[in-house]
This record gives sequence, C-alpha cells and structure tokens, in this order.
Amino acid sequence: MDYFLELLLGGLTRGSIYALIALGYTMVYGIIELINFAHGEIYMIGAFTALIAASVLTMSGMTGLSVLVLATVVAVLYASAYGFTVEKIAYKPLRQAPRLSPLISAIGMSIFLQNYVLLAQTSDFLPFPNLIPALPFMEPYSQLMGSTELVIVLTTAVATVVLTLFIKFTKIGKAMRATAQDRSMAMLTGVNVNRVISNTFIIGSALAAIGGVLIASHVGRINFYIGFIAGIKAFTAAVLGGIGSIPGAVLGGLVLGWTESFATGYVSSDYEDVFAFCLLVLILIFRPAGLLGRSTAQKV
Amino acid sequence: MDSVLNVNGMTMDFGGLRALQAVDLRVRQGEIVALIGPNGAGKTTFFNCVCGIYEPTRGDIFISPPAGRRRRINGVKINEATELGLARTFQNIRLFPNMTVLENVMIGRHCRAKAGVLGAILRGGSTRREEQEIVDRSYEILVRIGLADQVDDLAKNLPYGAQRRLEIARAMATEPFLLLLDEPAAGMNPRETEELEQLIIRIRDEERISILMIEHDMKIVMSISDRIFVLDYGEKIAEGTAAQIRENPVVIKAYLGEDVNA
Amino acid sequence: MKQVSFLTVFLALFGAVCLTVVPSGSPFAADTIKLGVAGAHTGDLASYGLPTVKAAELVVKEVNAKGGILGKQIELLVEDDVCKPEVATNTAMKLVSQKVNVVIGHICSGATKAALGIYKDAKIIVISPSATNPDLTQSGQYPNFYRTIASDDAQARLEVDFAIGRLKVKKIAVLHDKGDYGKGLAEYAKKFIEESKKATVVLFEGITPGAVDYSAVVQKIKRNGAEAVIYGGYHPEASLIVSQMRKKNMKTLFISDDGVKDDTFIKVAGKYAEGVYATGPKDVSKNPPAVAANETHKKAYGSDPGAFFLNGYAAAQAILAAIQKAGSTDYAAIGKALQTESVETPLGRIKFDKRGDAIGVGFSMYQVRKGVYGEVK
Amino acid sequence: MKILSEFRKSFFISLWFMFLTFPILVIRVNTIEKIVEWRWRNMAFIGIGSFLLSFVWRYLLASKERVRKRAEAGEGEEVKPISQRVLDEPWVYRPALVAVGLFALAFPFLFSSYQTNIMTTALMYVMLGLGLNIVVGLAGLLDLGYVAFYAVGAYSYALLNYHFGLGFWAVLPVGALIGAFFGILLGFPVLRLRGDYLAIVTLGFGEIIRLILENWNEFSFGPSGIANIPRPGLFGLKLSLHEATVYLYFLMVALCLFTIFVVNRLRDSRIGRAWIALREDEVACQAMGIDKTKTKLTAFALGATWAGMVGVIFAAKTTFINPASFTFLESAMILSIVVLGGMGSIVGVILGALILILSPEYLRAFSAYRMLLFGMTMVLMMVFRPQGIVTNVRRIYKYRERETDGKPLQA
Repeated sequence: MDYFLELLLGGLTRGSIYALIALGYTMVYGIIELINFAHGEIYMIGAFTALIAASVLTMSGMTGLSVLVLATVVAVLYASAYGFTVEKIAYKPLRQAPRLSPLISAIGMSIFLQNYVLLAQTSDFLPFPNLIPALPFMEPYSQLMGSTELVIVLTTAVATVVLTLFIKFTKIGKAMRATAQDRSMAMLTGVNVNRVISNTFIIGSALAAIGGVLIASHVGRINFYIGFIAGIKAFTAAVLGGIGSIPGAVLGGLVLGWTESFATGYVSSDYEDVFAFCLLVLILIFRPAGLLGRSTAQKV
Repeated sequence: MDSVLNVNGMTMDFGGLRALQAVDLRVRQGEIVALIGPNGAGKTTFFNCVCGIYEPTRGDIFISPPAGRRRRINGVKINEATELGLARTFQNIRLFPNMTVLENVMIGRHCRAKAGVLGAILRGGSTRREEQEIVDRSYEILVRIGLADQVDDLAKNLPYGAQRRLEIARAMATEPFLLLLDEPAAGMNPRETEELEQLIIRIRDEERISILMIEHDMKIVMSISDRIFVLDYGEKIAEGTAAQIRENPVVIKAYLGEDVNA
Repeated sequence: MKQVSFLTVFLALFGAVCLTVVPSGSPFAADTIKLGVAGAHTGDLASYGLPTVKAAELVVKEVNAKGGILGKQIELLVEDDVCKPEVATNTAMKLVSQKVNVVIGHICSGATKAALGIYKDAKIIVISPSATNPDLTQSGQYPNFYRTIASDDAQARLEVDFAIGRLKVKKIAVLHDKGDYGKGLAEYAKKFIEESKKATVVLFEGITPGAVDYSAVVQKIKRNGAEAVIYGGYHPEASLIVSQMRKKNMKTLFISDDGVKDDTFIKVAGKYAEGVYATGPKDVSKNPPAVAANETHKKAYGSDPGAFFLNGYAAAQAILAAIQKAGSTDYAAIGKALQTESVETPLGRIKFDKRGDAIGVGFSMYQVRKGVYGEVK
Repeated sequence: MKILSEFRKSFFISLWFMFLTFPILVIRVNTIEKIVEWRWRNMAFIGIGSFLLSFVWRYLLASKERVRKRAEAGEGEEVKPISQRVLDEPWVYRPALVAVGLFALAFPFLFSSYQTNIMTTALMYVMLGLGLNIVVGLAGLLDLGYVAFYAVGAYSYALLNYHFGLGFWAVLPVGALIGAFFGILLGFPVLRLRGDYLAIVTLGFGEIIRLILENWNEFSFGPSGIANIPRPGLFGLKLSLHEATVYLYFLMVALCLFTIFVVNRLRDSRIGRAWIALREDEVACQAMGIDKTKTKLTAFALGATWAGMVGVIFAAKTTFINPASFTFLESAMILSIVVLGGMGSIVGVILGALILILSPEYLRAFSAYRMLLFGMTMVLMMVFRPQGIVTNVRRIYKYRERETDGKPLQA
C-alpha cells in the first residue's frame, strides 16, 4: 500500500513538473494553434540564466532566499524576453502562411536555441544548486516527499489557479479568449491581436522559467538538452489533456506522470517512455481532442 | 418515379442544437431546384448532409441516378457520394489555389480514372491513354465553361467570377447526375450573374445534369428555378414554383425585411 | 523579388564552394610519419575526445623536438567523428586516404567498431584511449585494435567482486542508463553476480537518461530490499538517483563505474555523494611520468587535463615507441612491437596482450570520503 | 528623416539583442572552480551583427510583403526566381545536365575514396529527402518520425544478414517492403489526425521504435548495436575498400536516378495530383471523389519504402549500426533538407541535400555550427522563402483541341 502511495507521490511530482511546462504549450496553442516546439528551450534557457545569476550572486557573497528570489526574477525576465523575441522572429512573419510553416520554423528555432546554448556555454552537465531551502516541517515526511518536490507541486497548483482566474477575469485574459475564439473577429472588436499573442508568449515563457528554476533545483544538474526531453514530455502532456485547455494541461501532466511512475513501479522503467508515447498515440487516435479538449467541427 | 434526389424527413442535430427539422425535398430528373431561406436557416447543413460531410440524425436520403439503381446514401463518405454522382461547389470558394486551372478540373476526373501507383511509375499504354483522356476531357469542359484561355494559369490568380465557374467546371468533371451549387452567384456582378444563369441552364439542357442550388440572389432564383424550397430555422416552410413562392405569405414573413420581389 | 535572386545566388555560390573546396588527398611531404587522431571533438561528447588530442599534441611536440623517430618528423592529422558510427566511417576513410600510418582513437566504442573495419582493410593499427567495449578485443574480429584502458568486463568484475567479497552484500540491484557503455557494463555485472552464486540480482532495469525524476525506480530498489546498487552509466543520472535514495533515508550502498568517478558527480550530489563507490583507472597520479604529463598540460594549456588524458598520452607514447622499435611503419612489425616491447607511460610500464588489451592497466575501487574520491586499498 | 528612424530602430534592436544574449553569450561560470568568465567581445559582435542584420531582415520582410500585395492585387504574374528561370531554359539545363552527369561518372576517379564516400552519404540523403518529399512536400503530411523507417530498413538488413546470412541484394527489396509495411502499420491509425497532431504522433512513433531497439536486446542487441555487417557484394568477388566505396557510390547514383525517375512520374500522375490536391484543401479534395485515407496512406507508405531502402544501404555502408544513429535530430535533418530545397521540388531537394550534407564536411569551420545552421536554415527558409530554393512549378499538359459540340457555353 505505501509502495503505491510512494509511487503516487512520485508520479505527482513528475506530473506537476510536466504540467508546469505544459501550461506554456497549451496557452500558445490555444491562441495561435501553433505547437511552439521552442518552448522546451525557453525553459532550458530559464534554467541556465537562473544558474548563472545564482552563481554570480553566491560568489558575490549572497546567500539564502534572496538568491532564490533574484535568480528566479532574472530567469523569468530573460525567458520572457526570449519567448517574446522568438515569436517576433520565427512566428509573427508566418501568420498567413500554411499550417506547417510555423511548425517547421518552430522546430528550427528549437534546434537553433539548443545549439546556441551548447556553443555559448558548454556541452557538459552543470551542477545546479538546490535554491529551495529545506522546509523543517517536511522532515518527518521526507520518506514520502522532499520540500523541493512539495514546492513544485504547490507552485503548479497555484500557477494553474492564478492563470485560470487571470484568463477569466482580467482584460488581457479576456482579449486572449477572444483571440483564441476568432482572431479576425477579435481584431474587429478592437483587440490588438499582436499584443495579445506577445503577452501569451511572455506569460508562457515566464511559467517555463519558474519551472526551470524549480525543476533544476530538484534534478540538481542542467545541460543544453534538458529542454528537448522535458519539452517533448510536457507537450505530450498538453496534447493528452486536450491542447488549448489549461486544466487539460495539468490533468495531462498528472496522467502522464502517474503512467510513467506506475509503469516503472509495477512493470519496468525500460519501456517508461514507450508507455508515455503509446498513451499519447492511443489518446490521439481515440480522442483526438484530448481528455478535456473540445473537438472543433470542420467548417465547410 | 423520376426523382433523382429524394430526401424524406431529414433531421440533423448538433449536440442539443437542431439544425434541420424533418425536411422533405425532391429533385426530378432535369430540374433546376433552388433552396432558399434566411441566413442560418440550415441550407448549407442540408447540402452537407446530402453529400456526406455530416450524417443526418434521422430521415433518409435516396438517390436514383438515371443510369443506376435507387439507393439510400445516409452517411456515405464524401468521396463515395461524389463517385455515386453527386457533385458540389462551396459557398466560400474551395479551389486548389496552387494548381493550374486545368489541373483543378483534372482532379475532378480522379474518381473516374483508376491508374494506381504501379501504373503511374510504369506509365504503360493504358495509363498514358487514360491520362490523355483526362487531360482532353478536362480541357473540353473548360472550353465549354469558357475558361479556355486561362487553362494554364494558377487557380489563385483567376478573377472571382472565373473562380466560381472553375469550381462548377471541376464539379462537372466528376460526371454527376446532380449538381449541388452553394450560392454560385455570391459576390458576382450583374453581368457575371447573367452569364452564370445561362451557364446553369445550358449545363442542365446540354449535359442532362439536374441542379440543386442554394442562392440568395432572388433574381436568378426566380428566373431559372423550376421549383423552390424555402427553409427557415431548419424547417421547410414552403415549396413550389417561383410564382407560388412569390405570393406565399409565410415566405414573405420569413423574409421580413429582405426584398423578395427583387 | 530581389531577395529571392539574392538568396538563391548566395546558396548557389555556397553549394559551388562546397563542391570545389575539395581538400587534396595527401599534400604532405612523404618523409613524415602520419599519426591520425580521431574522436569526438565537437558536439556534446567533445569533452571526452579533446583531452586525447591535447595529449597527442604534447607527445608529438616532445618527440619531434628530440628529432622525431626513424629520422622522420611526426605529423598529426586530427579528425572529428562526434561519436557517431556513420560519421566515424567517413573520418576513417579520410584518414586512410590521407595515408596515415597509425591512428589514436576512436573515443566511443560504437564509433570505433564502425571505423575499425576500414582501418583493418587499409592495414592500419588503431589504439584507443577510451573505447572500453569488451568485444573490441575479445571477439577477435579486430586484430588491428589496441587500447590503453581496461575493458568494461574488467570493471564489472571488480565491482561485483568488491560488492560480494568486501561489502558482503547478498541482494544487489543492477541499473543502467540504456546506453552502450552503461548497459553493456550492467549486463556483465549481472552475469558475474549470477555466476558467483554468492548473491542474487533482485532488480535489473534500465532507467531513462535525462528524466526529471527517478523516485519510482528508487522506490523499486527499496521494495526489492537491495543492499547495494550497481549502476552502469554516467554521473548526471547517478547523482540524481543517489540523492533521491539518500533523501528517502535509504542506506543502500551505491557502486558505480568510471562514468561516475568524476568530480562533477560529487559536486552535483553534494553531501549525498558521501560513501559512494566507483571504479576508475588505477590511481597513477603519483607515477613520475603521469605527474610530468599533467605538468606539461598545465604549462601548455593552463588548465588541468580532462577525461582520458593520461590514457591518450600513454597511447601516443606506446604507438610511437612501437614504431621506433619496429624500425618501420609496417603493420605487422608495429603489431609485434606493441605486444613484445614494453614502454614507460603515465599508466606505468605497459605492453599489450595478443587481444590488444594493455597488460597491467586496470581499475581500482574508489570511494567518496569528505567530498573527494579516495582509492579503497 | 526616414533613414534616421530606420537607424534608430536598428539601434534599439541591437541593444535588445545585446541584452538578450548577455547572460548566455557573455558570462560563463565555472561552478567547480568558482570562476566567472566575462566575454565582452561577444557582446560587441552581437551588437554590430544584429544592428546590420536588422536592416537586411526588415528589407527582406518588406519586399516579401510587396510581392504578396502584388499577388493579391491580381497581377499574380510573380517573377520566377533565377534558379527557376535557369531551369526553364533548355539551352541552359541540357548542357548543365550533361555536365553534372559526366561529373558524377568521373567523380570517384577524380577524387579520393574519402571524397567518394562523402558523396555517397550525400546521395543517401538525396534519396531520403526525395522520399520524405513525397510525404511532406507533395501530400503535405508533416512526418517527424521518418527516421523510424530508416531504422527499420537498417535493422532488417543487419538482422536478416546476421540470422539468415541474407546478402545485400536480397535484402534491399525486402527492406523496402518492410519499410512500406511499417509505413502502413503506423500510418493507418494516425492518418486521420490533423496536420500538427500527425507530426507529434509520428515523432512519438520514431521515439518508440528507437527505444524498442535500445531495450530489446534479444531482438536488436540493444545499444551496443550490430557490427561487421557486410558491404554490398558484386557477384561474390572480393572488393578492396576503395573498390567497395566506388561500387557503393555508383550504386547510389543508380538508385538516386531510379528514385528521381519514380518520384517524377508519381508527381505528374493521377496519384500525385491527388496528393497535391489533398495538401491544398482536404475537404474540396474529398468532394472531388478522392479517398483521403487511401491517398494519404499511399504517400506515407511510399515515403517509408524509400526510407527502408536507404536504411539497408546505410547499414551496408557503415557496416555497424546502433540505435544512436536514429534520433529525432536525424528526422529533423532530413526535414530541413526538404524545407531548404523546396517542398515538392525534386531539383530543390537534391540541391538541399548536397548543400546541407556536403558543406559541413568540406567547410570544416562550420562543422561545429552544423546543427545551429540547420536550425537557422529552417527558420529563415520558412520566413522568407517557404517554397524553398527551387520553386515547384506546375506541369503544363499537352491537350488536343477537340470539336466541342457547337460553340462554347460562354460567348
């Protein structure tokens, strides 16, 4: 039983990690129906900037929570900047282009950013300091779950709620929904679509950066490639839950996390990813819209 | 029993929303039938049900091709419907923009040819003959439709009216016995509409193709259609000749604001 | 459409350049001995390949300064294979067509396997500082292959003997990272454990490299009541697994391989690294030649040498010495010299057995104590 | 005044990029030795570079926009790109073709076996590109798992040879068939998915195949791969390395010609037109009586067939294979060949393959930046020239003037 519980919690952590990144994917897709392949790389860049900032700060003698906060701020700042720029360069010029063009351009961007970091920084793994302070009250439960993991799960939960409220109630959020519904219509009603799209990318990237800091703290090492692996998984999660829907992304993340966790626990981790991808394929075949996605009837 | 299309009590629901309510409609051999009604009355939905894009929730759709036997076609695939001899055009023009005019029509011939992958690679005598046949037939249709001099242009570079006509040519290439035109005159200037009228009549007379069309332009509807069906909120509210429809108070009520006698 | 013509012209020129800038086969004077160095020099595995290049450069500089061997200067031809088999064959082809006499490399076992066939046909001796796959020497398919590093099975053997003999564990979980190196090693470990009959393999599983979390596997280890984990793979995964085990207060012993005996591991795993065992090449840092080699590296590049530097250094010295002794660059003669004449290298005084493994080059067990790896005597 | 504002714009852009690249390009921390390395020079490069490039970028975007406007304004007579105009002129391309042919024939005798080997590799990618071109370029199905079929081919040769000692020639067609089989197997369930979903599912399949090859030792010998795969034989006579290379080269040339021949015929056939129509507008395409699934499946299977065939050759060429050779990046590389060359255009794909594969080999300086350039190419091509280096021109058909009964319908 408590083996099951442990797997459950392990899966929860994993799932929350996927979900945190998946949120960015799903938002962008919701707005411009584009699979932003480079999102994983944004997350990776977030982690790198955080690491660089953190190391510079610690070397200049700063310690404790302030490092975490400052590093996160820097990461969020830069990740958003990168997300913004990527959109302007690789996607904006392709608004009228056929569906595949921006997707290919996105793949190109992802490869480019990976190698940009590889060449500019290093190909080796860099140790990432655990910036998250150990929470004393978690001590007794360390068997089941560490403080870092707890923080990750909580952050994901909070992010989801905040994001949902944001999109429901704020002006920007409403504009986003309008744009998602019908871009040209939104434009007519005076929504500045370009700004909305930029905002989406900025918010998504910011989330990715936060994810970057937390996950890197949890994993303890980063390199230029983490974005790709995490990205694919997160994307799978997003599609699983029904891409375009925020609760869907979270659900998808959790389902994926648990699938992997239990597959490893009760079957074998040899085929961990195979399980994950099979799940994706099956979902897409039998429920193309995903678990929570609404299927759009083709207009004729 | 000479009706080529016979729709009985067709009902179409989208989730909770009912788009069509027990609609009956018949098209006889060699007729031009118009389907009119205010926006959102369910005209295009009706089309989509008939040619297999949606499967109607209830009711039957029977076709009896002059050549073939009578059969029920509820929920056949789009392409099957076409093979059976139902060809359509689209409200918002759907050509293959980056293919030449000729090729667009040649695509129409696709379902009447059979060369497979191997045939294409080996390009044996039969394949070559078939290919030439496709080209010639398509060209011929283009000549008849009056696009002979734009044959090698890209479809996307045609003027609007010509694109509409090309869509009709493409549909004709599938050798239908019933042609479904979805607002063929939309966005045309009076002269183009004039030509279109002639075209439709000639298609009926010379190609022996029956025609069912959705149209908002009352002028063309009234002048060429043998019978008219009126839909409103998914229900058929009237049926009859141009004269009858013109007088029908229900129709006038439905069209309140819209000028029927144009 | 000006930009189109601009772009196409540019690309056309680009292509033309590619086709015309053909490096000529062998423009070098014939009276040099050509020493090829092949391995990963770019890409994500570069850090494994470059130290060997530096080693070769240093050795060659030294030898040439002494007037070369057989009265000829030594010339280095460095080629990149990014550790990909398909690229490695091209690299090998290139070196062959440049008429190299001997080759130091390749770095990764897979790439080495792919390239060896080509060298074999061209009758060229290859000596690798880091390709540890047992088949390379044991299958007997590669008579032209030698290496200055012990093969994986030796490492696995050491790990297993240590676990069973010294640590007296009965239940062992064997994990690997599904990679060429890690999985091969793990399979040997499994084999040896089962043969020994003194312990049982309670878990044999491949973990997913790069995954964000290994708690499930860790739970599994715990559940199977393993007293020790033998892990085949590299430090990035190892560090996460160890940390997660320790965070769950599991005392399970962790024994791993050369891929983990790396200071980055200690840095990443931090306090959790304490007590971890890892096999690594015999500690030769005290050998005078090794000290000297490291010194020259410091002087030349102003930094500490990287992975396999000493092995590369030894490989270069051994092969050149062999040519010296053989008195020619003839395939058979060099081979014979390598197997008969022993030579002083940073790894000690070595010569090679019939299969091509260096005699006296082996592994020893290390343990992390107070944040550093120390040899377990 | 305009100039000034342009300058201001570029100035701010360069500032922005200096800011953007600051942490990654300028700072480098060595966490082990606790040293921070400041590389200010990079910042200068970025500043100047982005300043200049921003002009080019804006100029190109503007002219692209102009072209689009003109096309919309009706006078769609877009000027053909140089490459196209050249290719249209018989007096240009006939001699060119002959020259290329002669060069191809003479190549192995002019250059070392290394060069020949590289060229063989390039030709393999030409074939892969043309194969994927059927799927992506003609049928418009984005397949990100193409490498899976490549792997299938390679492993079918390696394994059939290992277990049953089947030779290259025996397996070449078999590999192709197995490839096709997998194409249908994988294609059937997923082909009804919308474009980008399809892309992801194929990516998933690619990964699954690789993971299975990695994990299922009993079947595929796992990550340590299969070594000593024999090179293609020539009537059982023993070839030296050089001879084998030359032989393989000519083999590839022949196969490439074969591929070109087939793809070309397919493109101008009933099937090919159906593919293109499908790419242009699915619903309309079906309304024309074309069976969507069947058509897509044919494209998918044919693409897979080619991948399988090249896979066999790949195994025979490297004589060693392991799953590491069949990663997503490989798929991406083949894709970028098609993209660079021009979707649907045969000449384009050939050029694309030669450029992308040969340039890093010969311009050694680039080799480190190889992937970087791949990525950049994909983005830039999509933004500025989605139709690729060589636009795919529609064929002009010969039609007989026939007596239509009476006068045309329209006067």
